[in-house]
Amino acid sequence: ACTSNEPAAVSASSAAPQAASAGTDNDKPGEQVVIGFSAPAADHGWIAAISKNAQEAAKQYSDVTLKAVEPTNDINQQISAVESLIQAKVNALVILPNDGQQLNQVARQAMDAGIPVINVDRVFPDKLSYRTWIGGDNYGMGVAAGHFIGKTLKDKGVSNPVILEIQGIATLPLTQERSKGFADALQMYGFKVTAKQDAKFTVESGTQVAGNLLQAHKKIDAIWNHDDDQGIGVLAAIKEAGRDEFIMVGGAGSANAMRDIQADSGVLKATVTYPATMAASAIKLARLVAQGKGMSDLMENEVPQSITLASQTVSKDNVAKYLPSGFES
Amino acid sequence: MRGIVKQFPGVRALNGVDLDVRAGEVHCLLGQNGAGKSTLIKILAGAHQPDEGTITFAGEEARLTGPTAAIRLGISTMYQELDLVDGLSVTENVFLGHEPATWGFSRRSEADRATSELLQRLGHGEIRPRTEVGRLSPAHKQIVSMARALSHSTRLIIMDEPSAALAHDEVDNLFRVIRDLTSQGVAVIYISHRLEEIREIGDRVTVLKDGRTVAVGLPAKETPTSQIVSLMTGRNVEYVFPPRSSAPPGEEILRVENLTLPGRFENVSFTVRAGEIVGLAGLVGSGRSEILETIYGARKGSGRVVLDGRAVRPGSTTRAVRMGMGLAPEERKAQALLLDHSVAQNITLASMSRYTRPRWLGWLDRRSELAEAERLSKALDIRPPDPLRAIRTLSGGNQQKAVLGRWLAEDRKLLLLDEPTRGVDVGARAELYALVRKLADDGIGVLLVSSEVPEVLGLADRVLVVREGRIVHEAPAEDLDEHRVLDLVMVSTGSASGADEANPLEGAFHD
Amino acid sequence: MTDVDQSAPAGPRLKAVGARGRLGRLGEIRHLGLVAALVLLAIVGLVTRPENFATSSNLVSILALASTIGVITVGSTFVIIGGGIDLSVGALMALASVWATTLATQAYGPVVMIVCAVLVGTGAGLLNGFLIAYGRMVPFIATLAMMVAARGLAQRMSNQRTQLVQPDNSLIVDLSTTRVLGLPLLVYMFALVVLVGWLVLNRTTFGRRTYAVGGNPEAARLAGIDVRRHTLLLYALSGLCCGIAAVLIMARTTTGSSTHGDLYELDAIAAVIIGGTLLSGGKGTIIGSILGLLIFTVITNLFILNGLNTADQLVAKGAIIVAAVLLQRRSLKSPI
Amino acid sequence: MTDVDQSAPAGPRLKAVGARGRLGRLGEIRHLGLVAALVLLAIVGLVTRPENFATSSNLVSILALASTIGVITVGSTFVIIGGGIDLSVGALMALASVWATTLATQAYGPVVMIVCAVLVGTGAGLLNGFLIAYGRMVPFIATLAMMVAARGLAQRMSNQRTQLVQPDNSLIVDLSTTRVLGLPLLVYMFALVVLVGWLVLNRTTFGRRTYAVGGNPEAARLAGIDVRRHTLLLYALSGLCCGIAAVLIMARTTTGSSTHGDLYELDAIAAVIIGGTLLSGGKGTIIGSILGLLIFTVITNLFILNGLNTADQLVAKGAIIVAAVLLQRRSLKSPI
Ligand SMILES: Nc1ncnc2c1ncn2[C@@H]1O[C@H](COP(=O)(O)OP(=O)(O)OP(=O)(O)O)[C@@H](O)[C@H]1O
Ligand SMILES: Nc1ncnc2c1ncn2[C@@H]1O[C@H](COP(=O)(O)OP(=O)(O)OP(=O)(O)O)[C@@H](O)[C@H]1O
Ligand SMILES: [Mg+2]
Ligand SMILES: [Mg+2]
Repeated sequence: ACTSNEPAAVSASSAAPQAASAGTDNDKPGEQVVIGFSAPAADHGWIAAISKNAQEAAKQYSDVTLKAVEPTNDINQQISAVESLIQAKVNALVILPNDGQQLNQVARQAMDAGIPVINVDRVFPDKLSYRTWIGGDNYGMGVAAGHFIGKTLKDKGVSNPVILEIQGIATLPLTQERSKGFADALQMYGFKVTAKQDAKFTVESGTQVAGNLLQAHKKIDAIWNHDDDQGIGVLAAIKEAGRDEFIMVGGAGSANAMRDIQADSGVLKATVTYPATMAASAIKLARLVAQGKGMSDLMENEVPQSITLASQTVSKDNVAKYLPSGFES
Repeated sequence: MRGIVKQFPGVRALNGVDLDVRAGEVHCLLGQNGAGKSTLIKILAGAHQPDEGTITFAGEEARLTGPTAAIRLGISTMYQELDLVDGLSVTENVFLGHEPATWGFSRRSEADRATSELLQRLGHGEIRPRTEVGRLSPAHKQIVSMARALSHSTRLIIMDEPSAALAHDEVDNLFRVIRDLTSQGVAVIYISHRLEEIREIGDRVTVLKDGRTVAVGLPAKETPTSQIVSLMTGRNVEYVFPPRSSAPPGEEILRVENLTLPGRFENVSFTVRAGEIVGLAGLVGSGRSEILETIYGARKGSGRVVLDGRAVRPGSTTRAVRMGMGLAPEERKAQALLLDHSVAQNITLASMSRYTRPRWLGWLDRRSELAEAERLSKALDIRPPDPLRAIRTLSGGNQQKAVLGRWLAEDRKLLLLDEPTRGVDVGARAELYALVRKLADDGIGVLLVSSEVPEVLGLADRVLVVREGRIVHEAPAEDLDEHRVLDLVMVSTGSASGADEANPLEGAFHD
Repeated sequence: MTDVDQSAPAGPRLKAVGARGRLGRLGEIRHLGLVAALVLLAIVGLVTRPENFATSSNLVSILALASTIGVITVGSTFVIIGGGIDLSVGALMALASVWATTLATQAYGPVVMIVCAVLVGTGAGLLNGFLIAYGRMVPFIATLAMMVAARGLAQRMSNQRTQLVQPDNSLIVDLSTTRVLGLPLLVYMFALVVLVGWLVLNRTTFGRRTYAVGGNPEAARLAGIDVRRHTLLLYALSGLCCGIAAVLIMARTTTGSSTHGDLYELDAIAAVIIGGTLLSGGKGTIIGSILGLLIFTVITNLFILNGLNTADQLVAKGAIIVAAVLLQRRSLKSPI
Repeated sequence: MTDVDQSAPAGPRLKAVGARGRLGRLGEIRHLGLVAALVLLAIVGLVTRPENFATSSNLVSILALASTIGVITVGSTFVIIGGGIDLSVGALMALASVWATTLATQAYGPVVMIVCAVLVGTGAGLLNGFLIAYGRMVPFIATLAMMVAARGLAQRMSNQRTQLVQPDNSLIVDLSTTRVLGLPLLVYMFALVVLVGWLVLNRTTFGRRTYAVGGNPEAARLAGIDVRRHTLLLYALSGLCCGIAAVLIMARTTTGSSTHGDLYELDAIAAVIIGGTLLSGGKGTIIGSILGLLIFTVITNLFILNGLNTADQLVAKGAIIVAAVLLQRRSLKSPI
């Protein structure tokens, strides 16, 4: 909720569309456009924030009608949902697919039918399937977390540290990219991940997995948890076990995690962002594309083909700056 | 009960029935299969609601809105179909619905004690109150059902064919209990198809026919059998067994050698010839049903079974059927019927591949299947004569006929009949006897188990007496009479049992 | 299941049968309620989205969505009528799709891929059946174990990645994109599976035995039916359907993935049960199951068209299911 | 369910029972296989992770993990023995946890929160029971509808956010952090629920009637038991357990969330079935269910201790379930 305001507080990550709201011509009402929107089921804080940001961004414009279809976690249904949007002849589509590869074909159909597709986050393998891609930098997120942990442990002079990783959903490509970035960054410090488990992005399975992991490792130096939402559960398990000998880094950047970091009362020392604001940006992009406008801060006449948002490390030092952009889990 | 009418979809099961029962009497309810006896007593038990008619109990008009209402009035019921819960213990079944309890906690030892007493009174102290009911034999279940009826303080007990699952000595026990009850002023409604029982225990008789009362309050002892039978059936039925064939029996069709099922029966050996009916007589629990089931492959025992010169693979009913056997099992509801399916489908269940073309595809020719089912249900006089009716809605006796019909659809070499006339009325019984005899005359071997000794003696050519899992006597039926069989059957249940048990393998085959 | 509801309505239905003298009618009458529910949903669709709902493209879209899970539902109907349950269907479909889309398999071309998917499904189904019929495991547990293991295996094989159908093998994708008389090929495949399933269940001894095995296994055994072998075959059949469904999902998504078919087991069972099949076996129809499935699919479609948010959708879905079933009850009780 | 396995072994067992003459023994014997499976798992744990597995903190952790779903399992055992099934348990727990953690509720303090969770669970359970007993809906469908609707409602109430237990109400969180004799309070709560459940099932008329209602509803009706009211109460009881479980999950995760209890229905049913309860009702034990649940929990614990990846975990889990059940079968067949 706290994402679409205070553009200044948000750094380069979402600078492009935010800048647009600073009063350029682009915000003036143009021709009426209908934007179709399809995303996975909002059973999780980050995805919920995505949907909400999209809705709110659309509401800012009098010339935009948002047509959101049933969010679902079943690929078969998402295909049907997108098909129905194509049938409804929307002017542009914003799609956050459950899986980019699996939705590729239907996105391609949309493009073939002349509907520009703004691909959010999980990328379609076929460049002909989307007009513009905007998403987070999963690899970079892993790298950021790896650097923070690597540096902190190096500074402490720990050798052979026990580093744990709690992933989200293991079968998502984004999870695999995050893990790779994390491992690559740790490599630079000569460290590696001792054990990793996946926790399905839910609070409860965060508790379960962390509860068991804490038993498996009597002494831990650092934990990277991919997702702040499930992180609530992870922290609860840590508290229940009464452990505090390690540092923890979160992921995605929820407001809640940032408040914890600010308070500096527990093991959570930092979180690496994965901006949920990208959905709002995507709606704005879709509007521009549909209306044939470019991004006024850039020299180009058109909206770029791909926009990768940077992942930032939020720690005690800079948390005040990021807190407003954190999503409520 | 006055003018009771009960309409089931498609049938008017009761069409103005009157019944009056006096305190302290045994009132017998007679009628052919499907006459409406069970329906009538279910209304009295509160299990069905009548469409018309009034019920007066102890001088007041009673509204039996449910089983609870009837029980509260002092009417307790033993239903025709066993109505026990297999997963619960004997005690829990007996006291189901009226458990002795404090604050919701059952007083278990008290209930056990009361159950023990009831069972003792019924002459079955050997049934343990904590045994799971699912593990009891049908006869024992019937006893438990009886104990349950007695566990209420009642003024009227309804018994729907209580003796169907019982053998001779159990029936005596039952009668003792009934006399006991009536002497205390309790009224009993007794339903049975065994007319000799009616004579022995009954005071008055009401006869139902096609949902109507055709005779009320006839004196049970004096009315001649022929009159009762003709009231029931509307014609004169000779209650006799068909004459034995004069031709000598043919080839040996079944040979059983040293068949053993540990803990059940041991070293059973005998033969059955084509055209011969062999009867197995014995007490409840003597292992007759299990001998049949083992021969049929439904249980896996050791020993040899040879059918028509070919050894039968143990433990496969499929093979047994393919080789030409057929079994009409003891518990029709649990072991034979697909209750929700039509009569036709139940009849053709074992023979459906006969109506396929081509056979390998298993494509059913439903017309010829239905025609065959129609033919058989007519031949067996299954009522109502509608082969497409769900078999659940038929009366017990008619269901039994369909079970027999299943094995008539296809040529068999050997038929194993376990209590084939259980619950079948007098008229149909005579027809069944004739049918079985005709099958034998056509060259089929028949192995018959029945707890009614006269039936075994009357129908079979040769009788094997089974006691505690061993064949203790073998003789032509003509050489035996009821007393002799009962003696043979019972020796060990008295004091002589100790010696027998000490040496279990001794003593087969001589007398 | 608590049978409170089973015995009572038997009567009215039977009467109709007796009167009409056709056993086949039994099924159709029972489905009146389901058809009524579908009609009601269609009316809702027409009222809320007049411009979208009744378009041919929307109907095609509904059918295409229903086809994958529809094929699975046919198999589940057999298993449930036969007194069992198959929780592994979704996972088997995923495994078959992954196996058929490994690069090694794809090298042999689309026909081998299809054969591979079908074989994998059938093989796993046979294993289910073997554990249940001969290992005497409770179906719920055996297929639960299979569900877990098959997903794991699918994840291993695919290395937890989504596997694309290669351009050389686009024949498979054509199943979903090629249209004949306006309908994609996969809808025809679905229809074919339903037709064959109906014929087998209603017109062959195999189908008849399925009812017997589910209705009273002991009676079936004593009537000479080889209950174990039959049980084995039922699960193999269900596996076969999963294999076919895998082909359809590959066509629709152009991928094989270990995440395909998530929770399909619940959807399939729900469709079968809402279609009037008893969870305890011995009773049921294919047509009912398919109608049940269509109800769920149309509900989803309506939500998509009306753009409800997830939370409201779920609440509405729950309410609609209850309403549909109560409607069906009503139609059962009425004397027709 | 295909009953292939039910009748055959009855013979030999009977004798053993008869010999001992104690029905109570039966239960224990039936659980031997489960206990053996647990012991085997423990040995695997001791061999592979000698330094971690047998520590008291790990055992506490296993119990704490088992406690939430354990409470639900107790309720499910009742429902399944009573011939029903409850698919809504996970969703009801989620709904109760969300309702109890709204800011409005939290304002009244921890006691009201607990009462609220319990009431919400029981109320929804009553609705389930009402639909099934009086609306005559098939339990599978009624509770499926409830599952969908309750999740939707939970999402609406929470606005799809995770709701934190406020610091003022940390009393609730204390249930998980406060330890008495080394065990967190919630483990005692779990034990209490199991004990009460056992007593009710085995020692009260309500419990024994549950077997009758599930095993032979018609017989139960004829014996004068109000089968409908009893069914209603069974689902209310299950809902009550979900409410209690919601309190435990709030304590453990410090949150209420619409995502809590995802797929708990499957886990709970699996534990109940593996514990020897028949899906068709009329038979089963609480102890068996809890043992079944512990097997699942220990398996997960072992996997994480040994750092298996998800895919391997799933494959191994499937295999272990099959092995455990076959082991149990074996112990059933042996004459003892
Ligand atoms: N639930 C039912 N639905 C439809 N018809 C029924 C139902 N119950 C009984 N009938 C029919 O009612 C008639 C009377 O059946 P009932 O069971 O009372 O006969 P009965 O006299 O007890 O026969 P039997 O001696 O064979 O037990 C039969 O025609 C039977 O088919
Ligand atoms: N399924 C079973 N489980 C346990 N015990 C059984 C089972 N079936 C039969 N028995 C027991 O085995 C013994 C032999 O029973 P069986 O039914 O073969 O005797 P029967 O002579 O046919 O008597 P009945 O007249 O009751 O049919 C009895 O003591 C019975 O209690
Ligand atoms: Mg009768
Ligand atoms: Mg017998």
